[in-house]
Amino acid sequence: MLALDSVEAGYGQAKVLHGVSLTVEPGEIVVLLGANGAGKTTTLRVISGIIGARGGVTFEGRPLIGMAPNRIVELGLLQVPEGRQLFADMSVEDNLLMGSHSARAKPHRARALEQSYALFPVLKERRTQKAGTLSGGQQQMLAIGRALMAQPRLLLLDEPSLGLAPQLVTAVFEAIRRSNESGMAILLVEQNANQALRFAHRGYVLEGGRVVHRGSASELADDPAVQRAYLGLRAATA
Amino acid sequence: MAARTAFQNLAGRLAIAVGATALSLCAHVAPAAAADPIKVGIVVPLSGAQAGSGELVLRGYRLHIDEVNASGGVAGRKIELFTEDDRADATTSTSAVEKLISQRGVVAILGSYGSAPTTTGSDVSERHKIPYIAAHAGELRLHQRGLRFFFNIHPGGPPRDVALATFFAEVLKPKSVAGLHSNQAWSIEGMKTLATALKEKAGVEIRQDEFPANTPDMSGQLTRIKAGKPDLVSLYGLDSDNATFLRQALELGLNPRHISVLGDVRASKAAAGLNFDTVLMCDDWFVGLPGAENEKYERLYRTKFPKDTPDRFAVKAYAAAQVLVDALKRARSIDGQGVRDALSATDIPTPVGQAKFKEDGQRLGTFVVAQYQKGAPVVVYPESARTSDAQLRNWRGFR
Amino acid sequence: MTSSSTPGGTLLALLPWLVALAIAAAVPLFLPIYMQRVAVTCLMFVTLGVSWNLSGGFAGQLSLGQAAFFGIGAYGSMITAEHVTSDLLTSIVVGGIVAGLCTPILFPAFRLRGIYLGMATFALGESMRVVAEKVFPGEASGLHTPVVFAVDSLAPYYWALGIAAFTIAVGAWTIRSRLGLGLMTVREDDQAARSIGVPVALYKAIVFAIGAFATGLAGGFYARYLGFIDPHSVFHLDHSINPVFVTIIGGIGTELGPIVGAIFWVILQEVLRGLTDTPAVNTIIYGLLLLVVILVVPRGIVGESQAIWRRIADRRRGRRTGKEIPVVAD
Amino acid sequence: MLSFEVLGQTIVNGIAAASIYMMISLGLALVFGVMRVVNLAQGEFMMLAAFGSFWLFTLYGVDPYLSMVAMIPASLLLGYAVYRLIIRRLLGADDINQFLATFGLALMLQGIAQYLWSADLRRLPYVLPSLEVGDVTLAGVRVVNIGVCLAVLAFLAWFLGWTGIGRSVRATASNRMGAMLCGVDVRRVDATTFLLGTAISAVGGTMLALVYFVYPSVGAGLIFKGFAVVILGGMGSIAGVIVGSLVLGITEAMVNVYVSSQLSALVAFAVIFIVLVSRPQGLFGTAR
Repeated sequence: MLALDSVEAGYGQAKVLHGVSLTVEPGEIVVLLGANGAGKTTTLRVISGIIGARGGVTFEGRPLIGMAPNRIVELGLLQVPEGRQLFADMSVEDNLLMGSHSARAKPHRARALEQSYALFPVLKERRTQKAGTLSGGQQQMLAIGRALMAQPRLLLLDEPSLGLAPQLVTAVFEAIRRSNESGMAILLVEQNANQALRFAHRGYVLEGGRVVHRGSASELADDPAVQRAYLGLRAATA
Repeated sequence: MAARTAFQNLAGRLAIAVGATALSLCAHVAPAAAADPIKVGIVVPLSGAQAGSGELVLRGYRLHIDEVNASGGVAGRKIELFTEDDRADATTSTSAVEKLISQRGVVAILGSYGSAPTTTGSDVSERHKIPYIAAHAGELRLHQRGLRFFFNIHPGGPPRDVALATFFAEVLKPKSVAGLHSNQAWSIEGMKTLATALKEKAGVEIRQDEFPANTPDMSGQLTRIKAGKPDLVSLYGLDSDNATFLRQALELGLNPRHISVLGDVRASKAAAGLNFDTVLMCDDWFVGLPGAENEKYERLYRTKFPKDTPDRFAVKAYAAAQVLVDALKRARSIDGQGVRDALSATDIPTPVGQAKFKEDGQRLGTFVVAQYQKGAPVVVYPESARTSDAQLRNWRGFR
Repeated sequence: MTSSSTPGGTLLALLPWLVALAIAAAVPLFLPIYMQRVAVTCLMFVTLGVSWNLSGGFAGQLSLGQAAFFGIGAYGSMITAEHVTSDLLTSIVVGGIVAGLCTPILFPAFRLRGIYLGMATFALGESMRVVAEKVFPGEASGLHTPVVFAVDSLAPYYWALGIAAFTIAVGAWTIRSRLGLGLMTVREDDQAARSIGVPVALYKAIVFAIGAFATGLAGGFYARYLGFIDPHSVFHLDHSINPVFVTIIGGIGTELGPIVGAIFWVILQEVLRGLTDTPAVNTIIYGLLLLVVILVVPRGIVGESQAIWRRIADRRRGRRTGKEIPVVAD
Repeated sequence: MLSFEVLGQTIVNGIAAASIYMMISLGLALVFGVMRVVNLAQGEFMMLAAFGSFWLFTLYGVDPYLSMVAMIPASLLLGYAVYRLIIRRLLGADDINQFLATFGLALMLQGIAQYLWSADLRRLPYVLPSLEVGDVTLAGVRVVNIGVCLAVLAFLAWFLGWTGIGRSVRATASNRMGAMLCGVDVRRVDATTFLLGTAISAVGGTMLALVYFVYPSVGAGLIFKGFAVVILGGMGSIAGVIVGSLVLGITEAMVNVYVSSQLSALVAFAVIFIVLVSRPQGLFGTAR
């Protein structure tokens, strides 16, 4: 469905990705692990067309590099970015409606809004409130809800659990799992590797802009090197 | 073959060009022959906010000089004009005058529009001992500098202010007067003189108000004046200010018995569409002023610019050019000193009245009050120049 | 312009400047009087540009209100000349000092950056003009002092050259001092500069005061040179915009930029004056130049030449710069 | 002097001025809000439209309120050219460069206008009867101007609040990256916003021609009033523009009548300086 082949990218002279290759198949949840600065967010930005890159990025066989971000969204490839990128001074409902901006999502707008509200009832309660006044967890729900409004076929999630209380993290992951069950593929970037691996089908580990490990979720969870690097602290505290 | 011909052609032209240059160099070195043109410089604003007025001043100068040249020049010598733009700006004016004198070698400068460029321009020309004749600069301080090579066609403010005050006191007899002047020095000075004279002659105080010159909006000032319900409003401002005043006075319902302004209200392009009837105006010249000199000026102007009404900036410039040509004819030598001496002895008729300079270089002049009646100005004061009686009904506003 | 620690090295670094100064000193001997006046204008542009470049270019503090200091300097020197002493040097220096002492009016604006600082300083400059027009009403009742220079005197040129050379020297010293290094960190980021111990407010105050002093000197000289000033001419917006203009054309943040920019612009203006008698064309060219320089060669004449020179040098050394990865901002 | 009539008249004068200030500030605020570009040439769009209406009336007798509408498509053509050739390249550029490039554009347009039509001050000779409300006189054209201004505000409220593209404009202004990730073609939003600002300024140009002088640098004088309004209201805030314009217009009128006409020219500059150094986010902006 999505395939990255030796992608190189960076900002100005500073190169961040040195040849990243990965794939996401339909209906899969794939997790991208790595330390800060490993290039996870940059990878997602390349896929969404926010920054340019060299190498191959294809979505259902279609090359994405050089395509404008709005056209990529039209293909059904959506990102819930790091930091959520909500429209803080617009209402919750306007934020959700912005999610179905694309031509392919617009006809299903009313139904999608219903679904989002069903998934996150708290958003319905606060539909006229400004997005900037929501709590962190509610904002994360709104960000996911907004992305779901676009009827994505592949959802890119950047650190959805960042800064959330544990019970909210569970709620967010639950919502993601439900979306996946309805057929949506998911590429997830997480620092909370423990939880992510429990929940994903496959995973990749990025280090210094390169893929250093790959495999099924259970393989990675059992890999001693991965354990040492990403699960160690969690394992010790758990 | 064709190429060769072209080459020969080019070579021939080059030879001619070189020869001509050499000749002109010789001519330059040779002492001035009698048929050499007399060089005269003009500095006027041709860009910036005063460009429009500068353009008219330039018209006036050219109108007379072209005529003199067409009829053979001065003692067989043509007058050659060099024009520089000074943007009505004090700094630019100095380099413009400098360029005319040191680069072009002019023997006299016909001056700018406005007091600031005239001040600095005449300073430079004084240092070179070249006469500077101003056509439109009315400030008192210009003549308090002790310059010897500075002459001014403009008779200055006080004669105008006193004439106006006398007219108010003798003819209008107003009970309450509002004075509105721009923030420029000439305007502040003028209003002060007017107020003093009116106090003296009629015992009436003028309530004064100020606005920035060229303002597009006087509604604040007019609101204040309207509350005072004066029966005469006297405005001291630029042409555009006259137009703004009349228009906004009408819009805001300010309708005093009499309105008096300086210059010709119709002069500003901003005055289009206004009805001027009964508006009083004070100046030293108006269209249709009787006298042979003015008839000639107006005839010339209408021939040259058939679409336009003879202009009041142009007429002063025209008079300045007349004065210069007259001095050139009388001068013992065509150089700065010779022309200066001749200028100081000037005594000729011009469209704006007799031209005769005081010790300080300012022309002695008289002012008249005119009124728009049925779309044209008629002179209503003083008695000696009167062509019609003043109509004392209220101003009506727009057409 | 690398300076070396050895005295001989310093002298060697100074050599090109001294040669340039000698050439500049000889130039007016070959110019007609009118062109000398043009050259004086050019040197004033150099002074204003170099002093603006200190704060605007090297410290990244966009000031659009230098006309305030120019005007204050002009009035300072004229009032001194009228009431205290007509000595030229004294009155000009007083003009500079008064302008420098007025720097504190900028203090409240120091916490602003970029365009906001630009607008605040612009507002300040224009306010000064309005206030001056109120205090000293315009036109010829501006201040008038007896003219100092004879008609064909070369003195104005050398005065202007002296002020320009002084400003260039002070500027060069400033950017090589600790102050200059500190200011370059301020240009990148106020916060970061503060965190590494740069006294940001003090440094800004000093660099603005130096600029104000030099601008005030120029204003003071201008006033005495002309013998006449009014608020309209000395507080004119042009004195705020022209320094920025010549610096941008020449190359912002480079030492030679304002100098090259000033010479280029003055010569271009004279050429244009010869070609057309329609003054609006001058305005059009001014605007077009600004637009083209910023969109096409934002580093200006000097900055761009340096970049080209560096590229040529790199190629000669056989070093190959890697192709930049395209970054799409939107 | 402190009579009710004078006060009432002064406030009305202030509101009439505010209606013009709003027209230039809306363009500034929209473009800044969405693109973070300060467009100094906004005033020149107004100036060109003012000349357009002036000439249509002077040469062909076209009613200015008709030519106001005709100016919109004309200004869109110019606005699109300016957007493609200049503004788009300034996205994300240095403050100084944005400022100077648009300043250069402003000067160029002024120069062209001066070349074509000279620097003369002109006035569009068009009048409507005045209205008398008690002792307050309302100039006809100013009343209509205020009406046009309200219509523009109503249109803008509808456009931004009730249309999809309007929602995209608000979203892009609020969070550019977020809008891109929602599939918004931000370049189209940029162009739309810029053209919207241009069209509003064009309408404002005709309003200007009806009450002010028409001359090449008329926009340059107004742009600083626009800055004062936008800074006072908070950069990029539409509500801020409305309140800011009224505050500036009425304050200027009050200072003019009750203090000094010369000092009223100071109000805008004082507002810029004082607001920037004391509350840079303005009345309606949020701290950034």
